Amino acid sequence: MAPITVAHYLAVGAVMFVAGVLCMVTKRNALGVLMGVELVLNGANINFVAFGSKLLRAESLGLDGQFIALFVIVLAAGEAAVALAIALNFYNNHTTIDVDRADDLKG
Amino acid sequence: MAELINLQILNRLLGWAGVDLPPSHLAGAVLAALVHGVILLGIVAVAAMFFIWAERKVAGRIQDRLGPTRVGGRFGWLQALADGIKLLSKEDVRPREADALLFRCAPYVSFAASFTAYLALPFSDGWVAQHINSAVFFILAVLGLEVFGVILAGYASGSKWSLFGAMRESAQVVSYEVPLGLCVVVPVFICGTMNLVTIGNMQTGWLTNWLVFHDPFTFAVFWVYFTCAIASVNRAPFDLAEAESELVAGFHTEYSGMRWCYFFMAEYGSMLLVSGLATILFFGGWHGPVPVFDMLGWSSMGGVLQYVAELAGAANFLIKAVVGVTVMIWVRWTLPRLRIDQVMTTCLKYCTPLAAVCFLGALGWQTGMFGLAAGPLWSPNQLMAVKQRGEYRESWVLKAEAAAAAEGSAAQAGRPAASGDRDEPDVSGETEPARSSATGAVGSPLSRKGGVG
Amino acid sequence: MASHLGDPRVVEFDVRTDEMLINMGPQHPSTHGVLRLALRTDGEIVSEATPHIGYLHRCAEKIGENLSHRQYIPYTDRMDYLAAMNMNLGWALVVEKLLKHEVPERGRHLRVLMAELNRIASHLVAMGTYGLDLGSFTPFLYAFRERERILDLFEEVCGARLTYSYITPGGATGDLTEGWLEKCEAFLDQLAPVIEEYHTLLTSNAVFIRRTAGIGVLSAEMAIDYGTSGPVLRGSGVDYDLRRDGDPWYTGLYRDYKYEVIVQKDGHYPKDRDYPPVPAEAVLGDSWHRFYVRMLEVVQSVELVRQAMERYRAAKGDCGAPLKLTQRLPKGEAYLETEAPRGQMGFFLVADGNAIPWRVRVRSSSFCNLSITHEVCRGCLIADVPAVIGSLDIVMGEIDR
Amino acid sequence: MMTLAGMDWHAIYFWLFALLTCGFALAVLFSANVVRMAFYLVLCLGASAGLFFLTGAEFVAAMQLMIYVGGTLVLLVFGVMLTAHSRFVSLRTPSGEWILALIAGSALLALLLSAALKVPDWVKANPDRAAISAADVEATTPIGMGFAGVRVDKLSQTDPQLLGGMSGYLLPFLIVSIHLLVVLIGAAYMARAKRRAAAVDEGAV
Repeated sequence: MAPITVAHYLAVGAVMFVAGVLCMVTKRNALGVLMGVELVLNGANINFVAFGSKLLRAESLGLDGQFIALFVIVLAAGEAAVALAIALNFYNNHTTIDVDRADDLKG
Repeated sequence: MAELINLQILNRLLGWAGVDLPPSHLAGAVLAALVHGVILLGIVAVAAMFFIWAERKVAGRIQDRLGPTRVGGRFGWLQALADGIKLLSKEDVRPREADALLFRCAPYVSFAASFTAYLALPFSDGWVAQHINSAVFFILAVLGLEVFGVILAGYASGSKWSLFGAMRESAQVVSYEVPLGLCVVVPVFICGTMNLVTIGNMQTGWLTNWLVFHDPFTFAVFWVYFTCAIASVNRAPFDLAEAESELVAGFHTEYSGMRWCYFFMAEYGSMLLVSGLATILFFGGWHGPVPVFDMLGWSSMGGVLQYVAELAGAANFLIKAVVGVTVMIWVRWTLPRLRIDQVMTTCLKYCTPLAAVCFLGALGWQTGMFGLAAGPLWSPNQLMAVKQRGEYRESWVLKAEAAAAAEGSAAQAGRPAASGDRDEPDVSGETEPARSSATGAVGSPLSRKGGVG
Repeated sequence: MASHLGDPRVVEFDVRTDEMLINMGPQHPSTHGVLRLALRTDGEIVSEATPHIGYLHRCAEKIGENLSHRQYIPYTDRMDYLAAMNMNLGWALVVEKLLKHEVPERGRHLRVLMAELNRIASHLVAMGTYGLDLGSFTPFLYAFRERERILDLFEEVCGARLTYSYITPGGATGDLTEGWLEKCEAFLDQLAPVIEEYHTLLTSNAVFIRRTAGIGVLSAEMAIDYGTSGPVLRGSGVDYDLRRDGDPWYTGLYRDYKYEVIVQKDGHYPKDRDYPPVPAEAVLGDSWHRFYVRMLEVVQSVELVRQAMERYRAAKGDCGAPLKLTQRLPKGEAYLETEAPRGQMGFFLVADGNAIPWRVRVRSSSFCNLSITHEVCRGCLIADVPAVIGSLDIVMGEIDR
Repeated sequence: MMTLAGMDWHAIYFWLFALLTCGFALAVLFSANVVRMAFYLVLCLGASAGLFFLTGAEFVAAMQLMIYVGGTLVLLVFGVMLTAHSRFVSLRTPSGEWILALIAGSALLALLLSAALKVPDWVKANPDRAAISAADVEATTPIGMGFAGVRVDKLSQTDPQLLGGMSGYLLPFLIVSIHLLVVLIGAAYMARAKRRAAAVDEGAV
C-alpha cells in the first residue's frame, strides 16, 4: 500500500467540499443547504489539519493548522445557530423551508 | 505504568502454548487488540448486566422488598441474564409509520457512542485502550454522541410521544454539556493535562491527595459535575426523555426486544463511564485511600508484583465507579422527576453559574487569589511532581523543564503566564524565562511544589 | 394564573410551531385507568385538554333497575373500587333512608369504622399513584405496603380484598371477628410514624413542591361552579364536608364523633403544626394543596377509626342483619349523598313498591372533579397534565359506571 | 498506531475513514429525506474526526465531535423537527438541476484533485515519520497556550525576527468568544416569549 501523503487528505477534503457545494446548489430545503455549508467547512478543515500534521510533512504548517481548524469549528457553531434562526423565521413567514420560495423581493 | 496486555508476555504465553511468533509479528498485535476489545466489550456488557441486577436489588431494598431472589441462586444473580434471554426472544416490532433505516440504526448509534467512550477511559495505571492526549474531552464528546441515537429513535419511531422524548433529550443534553465541560476543566487545569492516566497518577498517595479535597471549590464542583452527569446520562430525576408517567416511555416507546435492550446497555454503560470519569478526576482514580502498594513498593517494581498492584488499582477504580453508579440508582428511586423547564432552569440558572464560580474559585486558589496571596493557597493535596509523571507529558515540557533546571531559573517559575506575552520585545530575545513561565502556568502544581529545581 | 408560563392566549413565541393533537390514553400509564385526554399542544404547552370518558361504561345504573336492592351491592363495589366500603355504605344508606330503617348503634359505629378505614386505604393509593405520576416510584410501594394491612383487616371480616360487599342495607354481612380490633389498633399505631416518612418523601420534598405548587390552580368559585367535592373542593379552601354538612340521615352516622374538617382557614390547616408547613410557592387550590388535604385526612381518619373502635366496644347488641332480598321498597324516591374519599357520592333511588328499584342513578364525585380538567390544564406543560389529573384522584370505574 | 508490527496501520485506518467520510458526504448529497441527511452528516463528520485523529490532531478531533457533532448537528436536527411540515419531509429537486449541478460539481472536483496531486511536495510521504513519537504530536497543551497568547510550539524558532511574528491567538480567541456571546444573546432573544400588548389586560385565568 502506498504511504499516505497530504494529497490523500486533500482528496478527501475535495470530495467533501464538492459534495457540500452540490448540496447547497441542489437542496431546496433550507436546512439541507445548511448541511451543505457544514460539509464545505469540514472539507476545508481536513485540508488545514493535514497541512499542519507533523506526521505527513516534515516542514508542516505546525499548530497553526489546528488553530484555524478550531476557529472554523467554533465559528461553524455560531453560523449554524444564526442560519437556523434565519431558517426558522423564514418558516414562520412562509410555513415552508423551501428556499426556492424565498422570492419576495423578485420584481 | 504498564499495558494491560503486554505484547512480549503475550508472545511468551503463545510460545508456551506451542505457537512460535516473532515479537513484532502482526498476529500478536492483532491478538492483543482483540483481547483488549473483548475485555472492554466484556466490561461494558457485564457492567450493564450487573447494574440491571443492582438496580433491581437496590430499588427492592429502598422499597422495602427483596428484589429478584430466584434466578441463579439466593440473590437472583442471573436475573439480568434471564431478562436478556427474554428480550432476545421477543419480537422486533417496527411501526408502519417508522423510518425503517433510522429506526433500526438508532439503538446501535447510542450503544456505539457509549462503548466508544471507553476507549479513552483508563482502568488502572496505563490500562487504557488508546492513549489520547485530550482524553477528558474525547470522553465527553463521544458521550455527547449518544444523544443522536435517542434523537433518531424518537424521530424515526413515527410516534408523537417518541418525538417529544427526542425534543426533550436534544434540548437537555445540549444544555448540560456546557456545565459538564466547565466542571471537568477544573481538575484538568489543576493537573495541567487532559490525559486521564496522568491525572490519575498525579493523585498517588493518601486520600488527601484526591482532587476533590484540593480546595473548597473542587469539592463543590464535584457535586455540580455529578448532577450534570446524571442529567447527561438521562437518569432520574432528569430522565425527561423517557419519563414514563408523561411520555409513556419517551423515545423508546416503540422499541422492543434487543433494540430496546441496546438503549439500556448504553444507559448503564454511560452511567459507569461518567462515574469512572468522576473517579479519575476527583477521587484518585485507581489509587486507594491508603497507598498500600506504594508503601510495599510493588507499584514500581515491575514484573508480576507490579501487575498485581495494577490489578488492585483496577479493582479500586471499579469499586469507586460502582459506588457512583449506586448513588445514581439511589437518587433515582428517591426523587420525583423534574419538569422540562425546571431541568433547563437547573442547568442554566444553577449548574452553569455554580460551575463557573467554582472554576474561577479554583483558579484563584491556584494563583493565590489572583495575586493577593504570595502563592497558591494551602491545599491538603500533595500532587505528584511533574518530573515523576514525565512519561505522559508532552516532550516540549520535559525539554523546557530540563533546560530550566539546568539554568536554575526556578525563581521565575511561579510567574503568571499572562505576562509572558511573546509579542513583548523585551521577552522575545530571551527564551528561557518565557519557557519556564509557560511551564509554570501549565503545570501549576509544579510551581507550587517549589518547582522544577 | 394558570401556570408560570402564562396563558397561551397571551404568550406568543417567535418560533412558530405547529399545533399538535395528542391522545393521552386510554392506554397511558398515568391516566389512572382508561381515561383518554385529547391534548392540543403547542410544543410542550397544552392549549386544550379534553377528557373523553366511557371506556369503562358497564351500565351499572341500568343493572340496578333489574336487581334487588341487596343484589346491587356488588355493583356498587365496582364503581369506586378503591373505596368499595364507602360505595356500599352510600347505597345501603339510601335504601335505608327510603325504608326509614335505622341500624343498631353498634352497626353505626361499625360502618364509620369501615368507611374511615377504607378512606385511609383509598388516600394511600392516591398518594402512591400521585408519586408515580411525578416519577417517584418508591412512595407507591410504601403506600401499598400499608394498604395491604388494611386489606388484610377487611379480608378477615368479609373474605374479600377489593370488592367487599360488606355493608348492606340493614347492617353488615357479619360482625367483626375475634381479635380484629386489636389488630386494627396495632395497624393504626404503626401507621402514624410512617405518615411522617411520606411527608418527607413527598409533601416536603423540594422537587415535589416544585412540581405541584402553583400547578393546576382551582379557585374556590370555580371549584363550586363545577360541582367538585371532597379533597378537591377542600383543597381550594371551601369548608364543606358532607360528614358535617350533609343529609341528616348521613351525618347522624358521625353525630357524636370529634373531628375537624380538613380545610385551610386563616392560612392554616387543622393540626398542621405536626406536619410540613405549606411552602411559600403553593397557591390555595393547587395540586399541592389537594394532595396535602388528602394526607391530613388520613390522620383525621385514623382518629375517627380510633373513636369508632372505642364506641364499637362500648355499644351493646348486634350490628344489624342484612335486609331480605325480597324486602319490598316503599313507593317513593330517595337521594342521599355521602362523603366518599373522592368527594360526594350520591345515590338516587326511585321505587315503585317492588324489591327491585324502578330507577337508580348515581352522582359520581370523580366525574365532577374531572370536569375541571380543561380549565386547569390550559396553559400548563405536558408534564403537568399527569400532575393535575393525579391530584384530582379520579377512578374511572366511578366516572363511567 | 503508526508502525505497529510492521504494518502500515496509518494507511489502513486512513482508507477506512476516508471511505466512510466520502461515502457519507455523498449520501448527504443524494439523500432526499432531511432527517436522513442529518444522520449521514453525523456519520460523515464523525469519520472525519477519525481522520483528524490520524493526523495527530487529537484535540481538534475531540472538539469536532463535541462542538460540531454533539452541538451544531443536534441543533440542526432540532431545527428539522421544528420545521418538518409533514413527517419525514423531502423536497424534490428537478432532475435538470441535478444534471447541471453534477456536471459543474465533477468539474470542480477534477480541478481540486488535480491541484492537490500536482504539487510534488504534497504527494511525497514524510520520510522520517517513523522517528516521530506519539509524544511529539501531542499538542493539547500548546494549543491551550496558543489560545492564551503563548506559542510554546514555536520556541525552537531562533530567529528573533521570525519569533516576533509568531504571535499567539489570544486576540482571535477573544473575538470568537465575543462573537459566540452575541450569537447566544441573539438566540435567547429569538426564543424568548413575547407578550401581546393587546392581550395583557385580559389577564390569564
